[in-house]
Amino acid sequence: MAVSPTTMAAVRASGAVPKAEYLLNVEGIRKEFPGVLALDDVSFRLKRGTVHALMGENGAGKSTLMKILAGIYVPDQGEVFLKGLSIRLKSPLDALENGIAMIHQELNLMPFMTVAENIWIRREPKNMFGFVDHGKMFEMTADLFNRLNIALDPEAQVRDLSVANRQMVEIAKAVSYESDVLIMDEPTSALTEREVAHLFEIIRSLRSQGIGIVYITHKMNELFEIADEFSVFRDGRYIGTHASTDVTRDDIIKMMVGREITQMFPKETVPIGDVVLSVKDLSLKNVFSGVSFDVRAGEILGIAGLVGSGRSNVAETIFGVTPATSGSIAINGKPVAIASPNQAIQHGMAFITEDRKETGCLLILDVLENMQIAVLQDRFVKFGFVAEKEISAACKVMSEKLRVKTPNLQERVENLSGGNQQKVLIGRWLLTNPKILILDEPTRGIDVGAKAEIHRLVSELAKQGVAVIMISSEMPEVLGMSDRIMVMHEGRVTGFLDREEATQVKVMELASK
Amino acid sequence: MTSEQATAKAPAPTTSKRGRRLPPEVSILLVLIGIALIYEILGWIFVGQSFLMNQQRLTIIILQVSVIGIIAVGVTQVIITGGIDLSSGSVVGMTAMIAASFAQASTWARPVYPGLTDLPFIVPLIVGLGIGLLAGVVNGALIAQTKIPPFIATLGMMVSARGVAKWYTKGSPVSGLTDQFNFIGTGIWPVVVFLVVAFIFHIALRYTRYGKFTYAIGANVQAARVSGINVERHLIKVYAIAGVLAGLAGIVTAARAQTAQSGMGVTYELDAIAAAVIGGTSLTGGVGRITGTVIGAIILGVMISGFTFLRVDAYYQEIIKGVIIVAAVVVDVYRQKKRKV
Amino acid sequence: MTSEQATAKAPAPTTSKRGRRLPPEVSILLVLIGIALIYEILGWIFVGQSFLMNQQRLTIIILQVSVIGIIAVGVTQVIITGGIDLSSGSVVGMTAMIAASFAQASTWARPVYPGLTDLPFIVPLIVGLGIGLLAGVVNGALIAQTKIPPFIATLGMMVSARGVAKWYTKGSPVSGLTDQFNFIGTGIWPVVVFLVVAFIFHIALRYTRYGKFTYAIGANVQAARVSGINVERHLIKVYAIAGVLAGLAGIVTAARAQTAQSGMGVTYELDAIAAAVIGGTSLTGGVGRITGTVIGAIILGVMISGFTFLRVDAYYQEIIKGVIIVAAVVVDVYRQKKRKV
Amino acid sequence: ANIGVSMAQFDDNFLTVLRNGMQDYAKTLDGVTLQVEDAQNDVAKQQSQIQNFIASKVDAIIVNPVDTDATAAMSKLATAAGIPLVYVNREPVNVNELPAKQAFVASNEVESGTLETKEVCKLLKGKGKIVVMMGELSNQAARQRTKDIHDVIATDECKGLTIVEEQTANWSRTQGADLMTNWLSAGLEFDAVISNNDEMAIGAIQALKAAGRKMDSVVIAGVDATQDALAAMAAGDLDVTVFQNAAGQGKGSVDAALKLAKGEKVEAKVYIPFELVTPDNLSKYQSKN
Ligand SMILES: Nc1ncnc2c1ncn2[C@@H]1O[C@H](COP(=O)(O)OP(=O)(O)OP(=O)(O)O)[C@@H](O)[C@H]1O
Ligand SMILES: Nc1ncnc2c1ncn2[C@@H]1O[C@H](COP(=O)(O)OP(=O)(O)OP(=O)(O)O)[C@@H](O)[C@H]1O
Ligand SMILES: [Mg+2]
Ligand SMILES: [Mg+2]
Repeated sequence: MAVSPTTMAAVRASGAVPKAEYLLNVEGIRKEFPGVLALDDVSFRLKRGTVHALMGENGAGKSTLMKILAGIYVPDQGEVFLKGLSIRLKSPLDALENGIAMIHQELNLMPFMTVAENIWIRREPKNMFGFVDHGKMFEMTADLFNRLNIALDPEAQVRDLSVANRQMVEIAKAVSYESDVLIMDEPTSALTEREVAHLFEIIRSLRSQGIGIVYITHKMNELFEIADEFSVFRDGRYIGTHASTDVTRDDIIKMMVGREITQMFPKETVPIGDVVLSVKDLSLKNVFSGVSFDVRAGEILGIAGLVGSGRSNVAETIFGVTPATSGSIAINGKPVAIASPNQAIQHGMAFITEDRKETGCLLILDVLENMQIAVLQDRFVKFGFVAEKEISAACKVMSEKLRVKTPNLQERVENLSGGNQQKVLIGRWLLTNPKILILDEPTRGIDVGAKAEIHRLVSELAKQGVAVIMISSEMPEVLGMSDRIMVMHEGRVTGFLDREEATQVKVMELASK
Repeated sequence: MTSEQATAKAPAPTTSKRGRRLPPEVSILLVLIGIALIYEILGWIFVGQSFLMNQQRLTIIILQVSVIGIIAVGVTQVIITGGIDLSSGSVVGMTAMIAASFAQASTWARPVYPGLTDLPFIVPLIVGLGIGLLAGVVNGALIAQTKIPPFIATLGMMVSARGVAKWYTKGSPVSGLTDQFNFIGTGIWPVVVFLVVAFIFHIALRYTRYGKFTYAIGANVQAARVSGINVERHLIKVYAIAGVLAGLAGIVTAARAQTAQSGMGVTYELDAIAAAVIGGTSLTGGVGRITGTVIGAIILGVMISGFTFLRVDAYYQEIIKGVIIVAAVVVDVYRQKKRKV
Repeated sequence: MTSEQATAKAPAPTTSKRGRRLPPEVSILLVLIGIALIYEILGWIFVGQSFLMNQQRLTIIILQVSVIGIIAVGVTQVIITGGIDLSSGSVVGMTAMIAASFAQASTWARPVYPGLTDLPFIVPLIVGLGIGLLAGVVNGALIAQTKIPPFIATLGMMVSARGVAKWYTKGSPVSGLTDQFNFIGTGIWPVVVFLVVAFIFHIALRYTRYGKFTYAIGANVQAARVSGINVERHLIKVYAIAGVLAGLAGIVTAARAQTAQSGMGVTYELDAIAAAVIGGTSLTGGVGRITGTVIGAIILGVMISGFTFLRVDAYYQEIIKGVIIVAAVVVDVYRQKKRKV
Repeated sequence: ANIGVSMAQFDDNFLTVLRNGMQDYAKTLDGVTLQVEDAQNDVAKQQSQIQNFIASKVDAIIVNPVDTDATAAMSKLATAAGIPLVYVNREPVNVNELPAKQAFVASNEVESGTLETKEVCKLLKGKGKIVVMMGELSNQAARQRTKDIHDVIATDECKGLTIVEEQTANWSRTQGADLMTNWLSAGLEFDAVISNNDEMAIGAIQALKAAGRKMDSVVIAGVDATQDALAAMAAGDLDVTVFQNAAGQGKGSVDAALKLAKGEKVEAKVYIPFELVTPDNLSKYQSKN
């Protein structure tokens, strides 16, 4: 017999929480989407006061399971037990009232509302007349931020925040529910090391209060640092659960992908050619200024920095998304004016943006349409007609090369898992055979196997003489892949490091200078 | 690993340096003042009269858009949720007809319900608001439950409600209304009703949960849903309110004309939407304020009065009206953009 | 290195058993067939006649919506980009008036341009398409360059173009058109024009770069821009096409009526949008097909003919029309959803 | 003098002739300017226009009422402002209790449909099936003319007429043609088409011709005597229409307004009769309207 969510919520509110071995467990869950069996007879158990990591390749079904727990999807089969009692969660409200809060993989904020309004939506404090008490709400937010050591203005509008700061708002919001179970679906994919460390402080303190935390990540080091236990999923199936102290990194990878991956960052040393892209004194008013650097053929220039240091803005400006207010760009020695992405593409550039939902995916269109859209600018088109056969074949090859997990090329991209969406975008730009490739957080949300594959591809392109700019907040990635690292801080370049001299400490020094 | 960095003091909030934004109405208020001043100057040049220093004109400016304004208050809320309401003009016609049929005086030769004449004002009022509510709930329920686009649901209602208005008396007007009923349409009462309605919903949008939910749904319906908001129920509420306000507008229209006609309110929905959008409400949802809508409605009123004042040829009035609607929004968009960068 | 592992088998595609999805038009085609069959059955019961087995009726069904259909082909493309075009009905009126004024016969007593009578058909054709193009380009340029919402830009054009139509001859109709001009409006020529236009843009949307870009912009305009699409230029193209088609529709309307009147095309924009949306085009952009729109237009035509066929009282027709528009979309949304899950 | 004019509708062929008649006449007068507004068939808009005229202190107001039931409120507004008011073309509901300084120049709408239907009755020799095309259902003239048809066939001479179908084509020629085609496809049989206006009648003619029906086998009747209608009558297609002296009404209303503005007395009611137009007296009307 399943307990109704309202009954459970009432029990929870009364404080009479039933004792049970597991805070939360699910048994035999099955969830099918049209064409995809996302979860097949999956079980999962979460103990009180632990951090339980969920691991698995892109599309393994992690987010789907968590969305079931958050009341967004209803499973086709199987049961959810909350504190030992079987329960049917029919809406997000059911989950929240029963003490399950979730930080979603994709940001879910209201851009035109303030930080405080976003956090307390539906739970706004009221004054004696029944009106929303904004003063109290800002106070509550300030308190919450104090407690979590987050420095954000509660009255700021969310649309003015960087992606990282938005992520921090999401985290604060989830914590504010004071739930028993806190699900975090790749919370660190948009964060740099400093915020990650900060987040871990928060997690530890929550854990010590007896809260159970489900933590999804593709970053191996995070697993060892924060998780007590971990479970591995593969292709919608449950593989196993272990204590994180028991295993090595390679063991986990083997469990995840069903094979061994030996080298994580296969950067090959290749001969470096002439300067391809030269940026001089580039500035964008009020955002960054005086940015100068060269990138050579075959070179990978990493750009490191803290969140909000202006790395993404530099990339957007070079690509013509937000044209520079001053400074110059030269390609192969010739000065060029780039006022739009269209022109940038004509100069052989490609740009994989950091926010795949906002500026990347055509969510409601299919994989094929997403992949082909950039290359149609100059290839695969005759007399205005698209060469369907050729382009499909090219996209098919590319998607196989990138191991995109999709039933077919006609699948809508919004139905793909986050990591697979990222792969589709990478495919979109690789098809254009760029001379200059700009990557902004290219492996965000990508699983280890695919990450290695993308790194191999980038390295391969460099070998063919492509000039690569790679912005990354993942220190091992920058250090492992770059020939040279440019470090930025608050809109200025604070220094360059060669591959040999670069270490984490040196980068961090420059990044906070 | 990296946790030793966690002690690094949190960076100062980056936003403060930008300061608070000016409320967006300021920009549109400037547009209004600009238009009024242009008329004032042209008035002295071409007509030798003041446009603004004329009590009668200031009244009629608002009076003639008060019905549009009442609707626009509801439509603004619908648009903030990311929806649209095309039915309001027709609902005005439908409620005007039905409400008026319960407001006929016994002195009138052909009452619709001969047995029901000289009823107190409360009867047609309740009937009118009820009819509006019904239309709004149907709109909202269709949109929330069947997930059809608001454009279609309210387009259907637009067509059907107009049909009901014509069918109700087979097209005949409903006249001979009681003085009690007509009272609400006399003098500046329509203006009072408009401003009271605007004030109530200004407060509701800014200071109540109802308002927060409305903005949240429009800004990001997915986020609203995962935050536990019952989106369906809330949408029904918002459309119901828009319906009730359209019903109220119908009553005021009939009272003003002292008759109800099945063609009443045709294309009012477009004027109401224009008022909202000129006032800064975004058709993509999540953004908008009642104060802006009130100013938007007044801009429309100033425009109409100004045409007559300057004796603009009627043939040119429409052409210019279209240009002004576009120009007002262009100026507003441009000003907002400039302030942002 | 990891690449040697790339052979690891891809996840078992559980999809193959379902195969490719049915194109979405199938669902709306079923709605059309459903409505037609209902009429057929009701016909036998109440009128004792077949609804469908009647050559004349099958013609008029499409004929009466061919003008709406021509507009709807353009409107569909606009909606796919995530925009809307409210001006098409007024552009029909404006082009009808202006084109017709270049198509008057010398036998007519009061031509608009006494010096310009009995011109070959090509002259009014080019004039009409040119006027439509102009209106479309203005719409597109406003939307692309000033970033005002399409709803407002085209609402302004709707008001202004109607004003131009009335102003052009001070409201008088333009009659006495040449036989050459009227020819395009006789017999099933309007149907032919409609279907040819539909075919051309069906191909353009599905198989050309123009089409791919149109969908991409509607799906995510920012991503489209970053992918190198010149969004501004493309939007102008799309609105220009919609304008030209509205111009063409104006010519056909005038030729059909053998006269042009300033009120021509009023509310056609709503019927065109309804046809597009009933046919599966999504008002949020990125989704839609011309085949669907054609079916949507035919549904409207079937509905009108069916009313007359079943002798539905004029007063009920509108009420029912609203219900059918909504019902058609509800059924379609429901069927699509069911197929998906 | 400065006269404000509020017309019910600009895109109506008949009212356009009336409006142009008014304006042409005003041009011949010294110092008379007309400010003509389009009420777009909206009672409230018309009322606002009157109020705007009052605010602009015009010398007189001419109203072509959208809804003749709404004139009481308008009369009150004008009286309060002390500005003369003239109703034109449509008879106001308060015609018998018009205040001082108000008048009306109108035709009796009852006549148009009656003249039209009686002539059809005569042509059919009092026996036959008719179809009726109605104007916009919310429009008063449409309702009145349709009612006239019913009234006439209720009389003894025309008892033999039966209405087999009655639908709206919204005053429009194309909708008239579509409606006729739909009727024909349903196999409807009839001897006459009585239309609320000429436009729909012409549409019906076009559809009938396209279907190959002989035009002398069916009687077609409209109202308005527009240029197109007279041309259709000359071609032998249209059998009956009704002329209303639009220009005359326009001129009369301007005269009345000017006199009232000067403080002179005018007759409170001026009726300008409808006139039946048939092929016999066609030539008399071809230069008018
Ligand atoms: N709404 C949906 N409709 C159809 N298929 C879906 C839907 N949501 C998820 N899927 C599919 O279900 C599978 C599991 O997706 P899920 O998002 O749970 O993966 P994940 O493990 O979270 O991956 P990632 O690490 O990339 O986030 C994928 O194959 C995905 O394509
Ligand atoms: N649209 C915007 N409006 C206002 N401020 C913005 C906007 N976009 C970026 N910023 C600000 O510009 C600064 C630089 O942001 P940018 O995204 O380039 O940094 P980044 O180093 O790439 O960091 P991240 O990891 O967050 O992407 C940040 O302070 C950010 O808040
Ligand atoms: Mg996921
Ligand atoms: Mg960045």
